[in-house]
Amino acid sequence: MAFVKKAPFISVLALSALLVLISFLSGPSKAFSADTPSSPVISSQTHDAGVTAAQAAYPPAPKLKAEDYPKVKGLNPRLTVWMAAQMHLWFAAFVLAVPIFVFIFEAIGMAKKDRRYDSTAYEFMRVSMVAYSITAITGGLLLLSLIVFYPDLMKYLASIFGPTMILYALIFFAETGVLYTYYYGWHALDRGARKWAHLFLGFLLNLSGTALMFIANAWVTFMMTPAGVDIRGAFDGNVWHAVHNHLWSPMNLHRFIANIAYGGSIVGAYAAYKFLSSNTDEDRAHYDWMGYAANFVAIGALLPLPFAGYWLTAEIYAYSQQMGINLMGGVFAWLFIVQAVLIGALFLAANYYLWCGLSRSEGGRRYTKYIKYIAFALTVSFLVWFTPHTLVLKPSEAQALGGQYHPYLGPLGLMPAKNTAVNIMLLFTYLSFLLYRRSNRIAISSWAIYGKATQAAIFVSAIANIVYLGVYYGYFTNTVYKVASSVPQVVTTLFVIVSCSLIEAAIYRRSEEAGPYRWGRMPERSQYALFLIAVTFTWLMGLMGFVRSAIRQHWHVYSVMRDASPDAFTPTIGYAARVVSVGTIIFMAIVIFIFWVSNLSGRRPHGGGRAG
Amino acid sequence: MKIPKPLQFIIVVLVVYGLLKAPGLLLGKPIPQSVIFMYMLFVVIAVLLVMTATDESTEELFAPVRALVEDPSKRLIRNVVFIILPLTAGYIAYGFTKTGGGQAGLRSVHPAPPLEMRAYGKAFDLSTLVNPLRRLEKEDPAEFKRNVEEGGAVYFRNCFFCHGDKLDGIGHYAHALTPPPLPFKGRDTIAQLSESYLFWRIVKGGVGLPQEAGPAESSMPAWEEDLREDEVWKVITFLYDYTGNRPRPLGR
Amino acid sequence: MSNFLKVAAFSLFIIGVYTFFADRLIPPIAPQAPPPLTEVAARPMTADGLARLGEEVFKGKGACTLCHNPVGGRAPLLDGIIIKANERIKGPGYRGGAKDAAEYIRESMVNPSAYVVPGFGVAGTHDTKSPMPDVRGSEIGLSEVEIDAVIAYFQRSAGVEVTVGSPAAGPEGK
Amino acid sequence: MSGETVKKMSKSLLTILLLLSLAGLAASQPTPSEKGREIYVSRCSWCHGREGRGDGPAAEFLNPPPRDFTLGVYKWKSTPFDEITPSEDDFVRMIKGVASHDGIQGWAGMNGTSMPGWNDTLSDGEIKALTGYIKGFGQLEKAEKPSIDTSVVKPSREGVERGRGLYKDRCSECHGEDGRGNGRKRLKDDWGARTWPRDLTKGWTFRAGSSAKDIYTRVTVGIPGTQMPSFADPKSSKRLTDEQRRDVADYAASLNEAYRKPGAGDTIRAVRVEGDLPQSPDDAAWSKAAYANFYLFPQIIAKERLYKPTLDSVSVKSLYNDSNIAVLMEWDDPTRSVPGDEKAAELAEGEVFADAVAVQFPAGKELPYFGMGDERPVDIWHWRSEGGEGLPQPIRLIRAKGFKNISEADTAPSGISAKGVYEKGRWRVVFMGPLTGAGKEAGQMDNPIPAAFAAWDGSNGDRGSRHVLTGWKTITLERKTKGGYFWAVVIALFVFAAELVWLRSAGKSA
Repeated sequence: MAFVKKAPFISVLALSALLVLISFLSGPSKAFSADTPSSPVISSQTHDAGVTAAQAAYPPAPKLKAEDYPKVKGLNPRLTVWMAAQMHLWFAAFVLAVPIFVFIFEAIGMAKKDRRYDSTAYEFMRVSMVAYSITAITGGLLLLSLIVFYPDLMKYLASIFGPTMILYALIFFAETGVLYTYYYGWHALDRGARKWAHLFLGFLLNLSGTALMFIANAWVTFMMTPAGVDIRGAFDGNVWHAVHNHLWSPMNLHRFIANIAYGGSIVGAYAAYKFLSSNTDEDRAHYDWMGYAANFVAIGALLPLPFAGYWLTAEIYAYSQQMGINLMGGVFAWLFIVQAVLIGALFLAANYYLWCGLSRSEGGRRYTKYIKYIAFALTVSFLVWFTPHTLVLKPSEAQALGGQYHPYLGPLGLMPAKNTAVNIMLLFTYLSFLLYRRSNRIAISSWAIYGKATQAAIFVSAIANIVYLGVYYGYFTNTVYKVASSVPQVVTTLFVIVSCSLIEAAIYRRSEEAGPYRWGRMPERSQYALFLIAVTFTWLMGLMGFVRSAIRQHWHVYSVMRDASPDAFTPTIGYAARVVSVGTIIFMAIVIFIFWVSNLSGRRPHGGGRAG
Repeated sequence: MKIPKPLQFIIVVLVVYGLLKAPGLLLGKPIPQSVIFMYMLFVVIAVLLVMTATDESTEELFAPVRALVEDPSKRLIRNVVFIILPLTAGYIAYGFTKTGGGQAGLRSVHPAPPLEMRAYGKAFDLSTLVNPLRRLEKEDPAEFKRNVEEGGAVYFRNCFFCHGDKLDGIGHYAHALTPPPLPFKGRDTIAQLSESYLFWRIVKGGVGLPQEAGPAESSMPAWEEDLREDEVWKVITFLYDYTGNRPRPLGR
Repeated sequence: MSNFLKVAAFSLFIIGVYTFFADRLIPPIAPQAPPPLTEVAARPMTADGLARLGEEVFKGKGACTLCHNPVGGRAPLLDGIIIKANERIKGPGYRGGAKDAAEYIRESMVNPSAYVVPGFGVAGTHDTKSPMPDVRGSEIGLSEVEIDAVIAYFQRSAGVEVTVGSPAAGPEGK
Repeated sequence: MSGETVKKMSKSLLTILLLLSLAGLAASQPTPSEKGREIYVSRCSWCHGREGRGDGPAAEFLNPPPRDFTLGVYKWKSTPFDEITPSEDDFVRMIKGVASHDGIQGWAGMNGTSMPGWNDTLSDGEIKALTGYIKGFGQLEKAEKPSIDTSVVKPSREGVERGRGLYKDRCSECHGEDGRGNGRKRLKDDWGARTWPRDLTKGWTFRAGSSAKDIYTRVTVGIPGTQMPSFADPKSSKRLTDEQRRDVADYAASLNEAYRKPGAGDTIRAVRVEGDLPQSPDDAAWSKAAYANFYLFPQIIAKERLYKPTLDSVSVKSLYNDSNIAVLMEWDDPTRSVPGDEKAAELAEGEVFADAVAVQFPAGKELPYFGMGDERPVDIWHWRSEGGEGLPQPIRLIRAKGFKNISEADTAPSGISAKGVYEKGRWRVVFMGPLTGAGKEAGQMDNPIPAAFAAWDGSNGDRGSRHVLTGWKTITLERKTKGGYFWAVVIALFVFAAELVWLRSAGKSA
């Protein structure tokens, strides 16, 4: 038990010490004084009009050779760093996300005076405490492996980001303090004004956590889209320039949203496991509700994620056409087929969970007959979505087709078809959710029937519009590749969601219960959908992390500092998938360990759990 | 009459499979096995999900399976099934080991082009490269026609052995080649491609294909060795002219 | 415990399916190997040699023709650049620091934004910022010798005397 | 004027107007010969030449050469020998292509030539117009004599027996004793081009059909412009009666070895044998393995190219044991080419080189380029016939990284050997070598083994890069049946155990 309480503190100390150490060790003036004369090409420049006084103070990025990379027997440098980074990112995502909805839950609990929220929030927090220390440990491991295997890169980055690293360490200390006060003060600060103070602590915790992520993001995005340095990598002296590079803002947003979705999925899996192993109805009800809420958060955060992704991709294109094409059209085109399969699986699982949820209320039976139609639409959309643009053919098939284009599948491989499919998937997932929300109520307004008819009309015309846009822009306008349909399609989808939700609220303003939600009355198999969501999220994060990093190709810092190590080549998708799988298994094992440890440290205080 | 759930399951899966197989069996345009495999995997999962969404239908779906092991009156069928199952599994395993797999290599036939290509001592940006003869089509139709004819001569002295007299990919040596030479005839061939894509494929040939497209097996020569740049453009012009196709405009 | 085993088996199965899909069901594409580290070109002994090297760099390593070509419209054409350069540096809109055509070309290569040919600037910057990268950057990575060579190539093509470099000084660089 | 008259007048006026407009329509329509010319120029002139002289841009690369229409001589016709003009049906058949008889897989045109079938491109009307235009080159009119009657041909076992002797007497001089086209004469057609007598065992390569009826037509009509005479010509000393011609056609049709016809498959199934592998092609052990047949295409990928091949297919068998693999290659070659041999020189096109054959394996895990590898090397087992009868025949082991980067290794340590036999127009060569492959690390020759084949006909000037070849094929080693049963039993037991566990748990819950 002592270990559990001390571990965060120890690891925080270790990490901070490491950070401070390297940021001091690699002060710009010291670290490169010996290297400067050894770059004759640059120093012999006489015609450069752009050389400023600041550049003279900062040397260019070092040009490395394969010998400059230390070797440790038995360890593959890239694999070691990759694993450490991946572990750190998974745990970091988890511990950043949990406080966000712990904060939200605590606030909702205060507003609704529902102790159920508060006790759930506390339980999440306990889980996150152990994860926090593991995050720090993996962070330390990552840093250590980087220093050991890529010392020159770290020196270069530290020469630019030194001040932010010190800031990082300071905030890290602050966050640790806030975290401890927040968690251990939970019951002490439980009533009245004290609760407000506690809530404020939660806010501070999130603020510092997010700040930490933003700082670390700057280092990562700098490596992809360097700013604040000239073409040779010489720093202009202004840290803000380097921090505020092209990808920083979209990456901050993308990671922020993704973390919430990810945290939700992990908590959902936790709740699912507890549900399966509950012995009492009360526990079962509690964990069923927790799983539902966590899944709601996860899927809710998943929906805006593609838009943040579009922004990120657009910025990558804007920075370097080459990197953008590499990402979407080149080597990694197939990776997005894998991504499509994973996201399709997420959608199916989320819908399945909602369908199973219909059995929570007696009123849900009315809607079960629609499941097959929703499933049909989802499946067709899904199949369209992952139909590859480049078909893989056996020789005999190629012979039979006699050409490179498939007359039927060819059009489905293009962007307009995929956009159409995604929007339809979103709409039907929304429909599943709508049905679930309705399952325990009967509208009694006299005009409810008209309201529902309006909703149906909006739905049908929206789908017609989306399909029409996709087909028309995709195949009947001259430019096959034009994705002109995507914006009006998304607008249509959003319109449906907003308008139908408003009408829904109006219809059910006056309603009577068709049967209460009986939390806990959920088939066991539905809980596996939550596991699938968690596993898929984890795997997907690993895969997308790989592609984000891999599009830099053979650069440490894109176009500025070249990776001259033997590992500079881009691995195949299959290899990356195997690495991600091993990582996922290790991560899952540690998470299970965390849950086990946090269970040891105290039973859940019974604060609620009654159906309400 | 209500069809029992397990039968429904089998029927739905079989019908979908039949639909996916139909283009190949009826129209001779098969959906690739790799795609069918993926499709079927998800269709089976989706059907399972629908049928297990409520307790009642789950119960009904698995009732025969459950009955098989639990109902004493079904002992005979159970024993038969329990004997047949291992034998089938064994037979499949035997089949696998007997032929040693021998799965033919998968190959993608329409790989993404590179950004840039080097040939004839120059660099070509494939995203902006246009056929220099194309503008003659409007400016000087007679000159354009002459170039097309010269392109025809280039084609019939170099390409038609494999790609065929009729530009249908069936030349008199085509039957000896795997993968088969590509056709140019038809609206779904070169009309889908820009001329810069053709330029890349002709100049760099089979060996210039990316790995996923099987450069080791393609017998397309790298024509930069034998044809001049202008001859390549002429032959491209001919390919479009003879088949009545229009090149796809450049742009993403 | 049996719950734990079931969940673990389920998770492993899901991971297995994803791995199998990514590893086996999509074609194995080996991404391109990193390009070899380029050596700094040795300075040719004669002006002709320099111009020849320049042509090679212009059409090859420098990737200049990717943009400076008649079809893309992404960059001004460079035929007759010596004459155009002499006109431009005397023009009223010129803000750069070049005194002659050779300096102008060098300036355009290493500091493209010093003067942007009207109509070819980054959109929205009113021709104050050039989309062209500094040719010494790592993506192109021209050495001093290669920059000189490109200038020599233009001068030789225009039929004027090659003024850059000091061929007599012998090979430079590593 | 009465109403009647007005009606009549307007009626006739209408008729005239109608006729006039029809005439106008007809005038704007191209005449048949113009239409024929249009089609000819766009479709045919590339090979047959603008003026029909058989000198289009492609002509110099083709064997047989494209027909010269100006002489009006056609090889494949059904009208009697003393009627120069083919029938209208003959023209349609030549242009449309013949889909009815056994031909080369996927090829709808004239077998063994580059004349495709225009069935899917030209309408019957267009073909008619085209025929008219083409006949114009040779000033041919309509054929006066009708096509010969083939309905009398009724293949029978007795006919085959009767035909055997006639064949030996009349045909074997050119077509060879066993019909493999290995004649004792050097043949030319009237345009001076070298012609090779048909290999009668390959029915699918016959230009105009391989049924007894088709052959009867050929024997009766002959092939105008070549040394294949009409055996119905009363002036000929070789004249055969109608019945005899039917018998000889029966016999010739029976020579077809359909089991050697290449299909779509590309797998050679190697059969496991206990003990030593056969060293000789005559060994009875070869009957255990089945033929895999492949088309060969001439090397037209890189210089120096071969445009006029004489070899078109190869049949392969394979056997293996614990350590070695044996590959038997059989192919028909009309000449046994021995450099320096007078007889061979007499039959050869130009200088005589040695006949040769090769099988190529990848030398690493990854598949190299099929044309002698790329940066990933290939190993080539190359056998050449020049040793002559009774002498040890030379086998070479070649390690190639592309056709420009070739090195030769010593064959002795690699343990490869080869033995070839030439008999009645057919080469049979057995290659034998270690399963691990020559110069490879152990285990690199995984199952299935990619293999590619090549052959050289020395009498056709084949040498170096001028040869015929296949792309990558695969040799699958049929596993030991013991091993197959082992896994089958293991898996079956596993499934059975799972069933028992299931049964037990069901019993508990029930």
